[in-house]
Amino acid sequence: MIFIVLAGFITSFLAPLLYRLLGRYVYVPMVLLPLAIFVCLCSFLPEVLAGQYVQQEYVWVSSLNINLQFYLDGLALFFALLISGFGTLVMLYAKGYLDDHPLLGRFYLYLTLFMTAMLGLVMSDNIFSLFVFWELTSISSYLLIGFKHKNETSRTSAWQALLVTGGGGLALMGGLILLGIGNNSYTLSDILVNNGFISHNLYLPALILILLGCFTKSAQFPFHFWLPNAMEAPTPVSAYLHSATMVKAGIYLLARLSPLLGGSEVWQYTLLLVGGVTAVMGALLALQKTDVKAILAYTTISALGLLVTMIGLNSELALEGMLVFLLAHALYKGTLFMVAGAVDHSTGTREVQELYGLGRQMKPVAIAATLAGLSMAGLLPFLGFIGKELLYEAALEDPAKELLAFAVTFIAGSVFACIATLVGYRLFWSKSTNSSPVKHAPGAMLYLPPLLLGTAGLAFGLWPELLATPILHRAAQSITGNTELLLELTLWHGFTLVLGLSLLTLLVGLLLYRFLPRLHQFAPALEAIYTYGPNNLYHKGIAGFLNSSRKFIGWLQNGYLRSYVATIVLTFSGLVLYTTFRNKPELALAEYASLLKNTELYEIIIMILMVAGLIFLMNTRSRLTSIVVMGLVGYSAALFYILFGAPDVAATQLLIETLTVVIFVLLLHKLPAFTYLSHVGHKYKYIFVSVIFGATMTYVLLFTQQHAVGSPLKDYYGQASYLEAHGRNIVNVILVDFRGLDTLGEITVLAIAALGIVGLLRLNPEKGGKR
Amino acid sequence: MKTIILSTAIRLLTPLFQVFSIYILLRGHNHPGGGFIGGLIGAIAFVFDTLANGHESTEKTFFTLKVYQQPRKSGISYLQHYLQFIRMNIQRKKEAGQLDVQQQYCIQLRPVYLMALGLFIATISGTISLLLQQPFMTSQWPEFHIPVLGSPGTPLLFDLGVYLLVMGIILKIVFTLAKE
Amino acid sequence: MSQHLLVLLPLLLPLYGAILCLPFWKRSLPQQWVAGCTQVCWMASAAMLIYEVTTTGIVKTQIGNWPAPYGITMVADIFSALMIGASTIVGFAVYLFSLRGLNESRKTYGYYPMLLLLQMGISGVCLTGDIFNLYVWFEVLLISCFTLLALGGTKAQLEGTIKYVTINMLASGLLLTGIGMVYSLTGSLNLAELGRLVRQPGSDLSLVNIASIFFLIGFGIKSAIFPLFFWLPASYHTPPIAISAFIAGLLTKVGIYTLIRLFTLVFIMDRNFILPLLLVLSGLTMVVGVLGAASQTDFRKILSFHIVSQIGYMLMGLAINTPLAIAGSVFFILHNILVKTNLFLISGVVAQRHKTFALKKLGGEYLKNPFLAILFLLSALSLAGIPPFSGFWGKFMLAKAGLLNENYSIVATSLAVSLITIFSMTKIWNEAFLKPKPDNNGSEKEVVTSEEKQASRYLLVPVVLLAGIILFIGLYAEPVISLSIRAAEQLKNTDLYINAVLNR
Amino acid sequence: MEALLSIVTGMLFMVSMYFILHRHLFKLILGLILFGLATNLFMFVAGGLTRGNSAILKQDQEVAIEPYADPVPQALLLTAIVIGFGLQAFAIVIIKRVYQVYKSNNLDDLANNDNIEH
Repeated sequence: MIFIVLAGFITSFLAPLLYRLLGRYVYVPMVLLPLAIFVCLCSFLPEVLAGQYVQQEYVWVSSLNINLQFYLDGLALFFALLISGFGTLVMLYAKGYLDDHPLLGRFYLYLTLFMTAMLGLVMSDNIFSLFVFWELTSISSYLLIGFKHKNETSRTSAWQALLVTGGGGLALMGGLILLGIGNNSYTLSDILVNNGFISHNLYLPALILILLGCFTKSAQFPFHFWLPNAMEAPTPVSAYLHSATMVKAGIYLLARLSPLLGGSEVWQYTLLLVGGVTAVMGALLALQKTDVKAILAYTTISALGLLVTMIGLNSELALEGMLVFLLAHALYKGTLFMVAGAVDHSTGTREVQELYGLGRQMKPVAIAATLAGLSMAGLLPFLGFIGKELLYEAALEDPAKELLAFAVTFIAGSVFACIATLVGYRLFWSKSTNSSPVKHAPGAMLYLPPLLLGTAGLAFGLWPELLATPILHRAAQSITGNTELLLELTLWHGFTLVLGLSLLTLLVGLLLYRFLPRLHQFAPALEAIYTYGPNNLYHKGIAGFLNSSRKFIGWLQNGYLRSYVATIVLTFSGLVLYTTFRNKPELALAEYASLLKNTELYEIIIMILMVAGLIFLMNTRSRLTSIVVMGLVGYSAALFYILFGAPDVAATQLLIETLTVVIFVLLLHKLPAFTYLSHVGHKYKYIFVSVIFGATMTYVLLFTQQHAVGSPLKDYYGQASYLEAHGRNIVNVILVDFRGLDTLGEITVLAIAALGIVGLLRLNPEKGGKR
Repeated sequence: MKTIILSTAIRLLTPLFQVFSIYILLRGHNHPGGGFIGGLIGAIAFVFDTLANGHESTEKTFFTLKVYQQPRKSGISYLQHYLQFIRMNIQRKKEAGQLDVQQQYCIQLRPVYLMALGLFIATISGTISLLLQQPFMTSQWPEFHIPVLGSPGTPLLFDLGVYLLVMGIILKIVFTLAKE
Repeated sequence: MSQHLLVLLPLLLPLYGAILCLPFWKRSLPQQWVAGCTQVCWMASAAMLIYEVTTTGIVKTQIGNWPAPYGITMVADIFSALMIGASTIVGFAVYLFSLRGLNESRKTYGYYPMLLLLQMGISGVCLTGDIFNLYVWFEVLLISCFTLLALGGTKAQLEGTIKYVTINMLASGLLLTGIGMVYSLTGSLNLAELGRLVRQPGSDLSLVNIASIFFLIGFGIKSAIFPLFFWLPASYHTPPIAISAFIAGLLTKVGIYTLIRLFTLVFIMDRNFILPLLLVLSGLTMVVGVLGAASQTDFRKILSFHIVSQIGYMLMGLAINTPLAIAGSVFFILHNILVKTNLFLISGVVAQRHKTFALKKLGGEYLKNPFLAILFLLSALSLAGIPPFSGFWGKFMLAKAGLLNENYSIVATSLAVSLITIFSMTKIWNEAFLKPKPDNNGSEKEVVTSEEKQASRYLLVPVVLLAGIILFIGLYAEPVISLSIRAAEQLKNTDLYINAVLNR
Repeated sequence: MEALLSIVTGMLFMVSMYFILHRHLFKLILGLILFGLATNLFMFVAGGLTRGNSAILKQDQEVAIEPYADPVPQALLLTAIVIGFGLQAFAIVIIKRVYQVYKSNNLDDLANNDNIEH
């Protein structure tokens, strides 16, 4: 299976190259790839249909236990076949749709990348290889949605999709890690065996995070808003990503994990509620839209909601129904999207108000649309019918949640019927005096794929036992774990309550269709509500976030050096004082009580000199005097060093101080006249900061002195200085021998400083201002 | 500051300071002093000279070597030519007028070269021991003794490097600043 | 090769390179050659060191052959060897970039020797086993940074440098006082000896705890953690790319390296105080950094603020302080060094064509230069931690360690921050690449000469090199991750280090 | 004695910080230099004070005999002073260049880098 994934990745990255080589005919290899994958996957069919599964493992990042583990059971194979089969048709369709687009090569890159990621996702047996593919789908769909990159709305929509699904992805990551921790394994097939996770204390956070991931991906309320916006993408993308594959990734994961996570109240009610709300809301919003793609997008949301509701019901029947409906939906929605694209391509518009009676001009497309519409409406010989029947059955099975599930299914179903009539009938067959003008008839590449899909919907409906039943049976089995379960798909159940409900749904749908124009008129009045919708909240949220962060950063990083320094110093002092308070080291103040006990007079004089110098420095306004006084303070420090047995340090200090003064003097006459600047307004604040800092340092210094220990280094150097290092001046021996490396570093610092100074003085911005 | 007496006095004192700075360098291992202080003292002498006389004058006096050159006459072997070349440069004050000097150019001892040399000496003094399969900067003390120095071990070499480098750096900084 | 030489080569090679550059002062061509050879040798030496460290364990040499607590020890474990390895790669890439990406005058005024000495400083910091020596190497690092930042002396550069210099001198002062404290309280400067002393039963640690704050703040400033990071966004976007890319890629990470080293080896006694403190700081650093990035509209400023944000992640690993967490930090540091440098280089390539870093004025690169677009996307996604690129692994390890250690809030923060990282990375992508180039009313048409075109093609070489490595450690993460895990185990098992250095 | 010296060191820190926080460029550099001085003093005082006896062996000694000043802080201090000098010299030149370019003494005029452009 890794070869499927690898082949996908390699081919996708070859796409731009192939485009350069083959020009428009790049589609040939790109169509052949999914076809080959499809065939290859079919070769697994016998095994899987026999109730076995295929498992493969390749070492990847073994130290984190993230390996490329693949697992092909019924569910995975079902999805994989769906993805690759659809992929073949979409690749073909894309050729027809984007025929002479200059970036066709890149388009195929993204699309194939996406398909491969999706395949990897459903086949993964390791939750993190699954996650890797999951994120890859987000990224590639981002690139696909933003494919018309010169368009601003296209860019923002893509961005929105990425942020929403990416955010969900991060939540999912957290959830999966918790899942891994709770189950002590990353291998899905191992984890799923563990039944006790529901009572684990990590269950709830893991569940919430994983649900967040799935809901964002599958466009559940309140994260649904990115999907209609994503209709900015070229239609092949919408047909592929937003009807059949990417949005189903969330559904897939929910289904996959339902044996492990399902069963708890939280799971059931969250899914029912979120799914229900999404289904109803999507259906209602679909009624108000006039753009064909938008209508289809909202019905997709609704259908996704329905699927989630079914998973929430968590009964075997519901899960079976979910799978059947998923297949049916994929078939008809894919068709309809492609149809919409073909119509758009030929007429240049997607507004339903402007489109009438296209049937004669584009017959194949019309036939496909009708087939799909009939399936969507849930009419008798189609797979859509079977799907809806099963949904009703499942909804009515559980008395506790009967009403909710039923209502959701009913509302969504009727709207689907209505929309189906609109798209499958009115656009093509309605008798109108002025049928919309068609610029050019769609080519074979534009109508063959939808036609094929539409027919498939019919074929699966007519002979469900032929293909759909066995694979769906195994798929359902992988979710429920019940091997005895026998999924029976039959077209005709006899005259039951469910059939009646089906008919009722249809009726209501037609009624809705009748009043659709009024609903459309009514739509602008509802605009006000959208102000509070999630989409607007998203945009306002982003804007507000940017605004407030700009303000916050503008305040924090305000450009004033002194406020930076003050913040740092206060942090430092605060932390030091807090640590002192926390550790309470002993400070024997008594020892210091007689401050002057063993102080010599000359020492006091030097200290007074220093302090006086400092005070003088604070007050003087002359530059020259301040330099000289500063030099004096430095000299006094040097005197201290002499007094306390450090002649080398003292000499160095003296010389350095002299040099500093010299450098100052050399520069001084180049500086502009000294202007006096006071601390404006904040003087006392800064005095406060300085005093705190000085006090902290004094405090620390007092502590340190009291707790000083004798150093073994001193003794060692005292012993070894002459005998081993042949020098009597221990300080010098340390500098050139014991710790010579320090000195090497030190002179390097000096050398760099000199080079820097030269560069700074010689290289003027007039000469070298170029960046 | 540019009084003649001061500038002349400083000019005369500068070489003295250099000798003193080398003395400080050499005694550093056993008494207060060392490469760093020595280098600083030596540099400060030049710095004062710069302050008093200007950097051009300092550079010209102390860091420039005038070299006279003459093309090789035919019939003279290379050895003879170079001997003549050296003699010519040593006795240049006396003979400059008499020799038919073809070219005269200046070798400037730029402070950057001093820096590079100093850094190089310091580093190489450490590297010697690496080549002897010992840790970096392991001191090597040769057996022989030099009258003033005692045994000239690698730490002294290191100190010399520091001395040169410090001198080079200070001169570089001060000359650049003075040029501004 | 003897251990003594092996450990010191990464330090000595750049030093000799710089010394060789000096005689060719003001002549950039020979300097270029010398620097190039040095970079290659430096890489080779780092590779040898990594090999040696991974096969035989911790290697060390006692400078001057003085026994351990008395002389200076240079010691390399896996972490430091990996750091040097990453620096050498980045150094080589930046060197390649500088050949065409830096103007001649800057090259003549000592760009190459300064860069080499900066690299020497990095090696020194990573290798040294002595706390004062650490300070010295840090100063080497800093002063070379100062000079490089200011090299060229444009207005913005000077302003940035002033802030950088002031705050970092403050940091150095605090470090120095901290070292003074540590010496007088313990009587030792050797890191391993310090680690041994503080672990001895009965030693009074209250003051060492206070000293640890000095180091936390000092190195915290250098690694730009939350309330101390101001100098970074103020200065990193000012110098030319060949300078800022290197500094941005490495400097703060070296700071974090030191924090990790010190706070695993020496200052770990007061776990109940230091670790929560670090945790809070790391969270705040992440958040504030990413907010800054989100609010900026300049290519390099966004990247600069992201450095701050990612420092938070690295600190997070230290704060969680389990082997996995530290391994996460190690991996994150390595990955970030490469990615951040590459992003800066890419910004340089883009700016070289458009003569600006302002996102408002950029655009159209997606069509004009698809190859560069791919390289950027790869690095940006890697930075944002999208799998399977390298950033993901670091994020994953940290998140897992945090969740295992029940630090839920920091993990939540880190994931949220990661979303905003995606946000601002895609902002750059949207603005500089996807968006059509806004025409400046046709007034100033940019004339791209063929020479410039060729130069910008050449500039892609280092970008491709780095992107290739990033891709490699993303897709084939196992070797680096297992090395990080081993490095973390070495860091956590301090006895290994102490015994190796003290020869016990 | 030690206590007094500690207080003086603290005052040095205080004054230097006050100068660093000043918005005058010249004061900033004074502050940085004083700060360096203060850290050096801190280091010296923290390392312990020994009156008079420097760490130099007399001609007849082979090993040092107590009491003598601890040579280690002195050596560190020497290194630190020199490094500090390098940094300060660079800082002084930077300040000079800033004067030249900005024609201003006021640090508050140097707040352009951090502006957020819209």
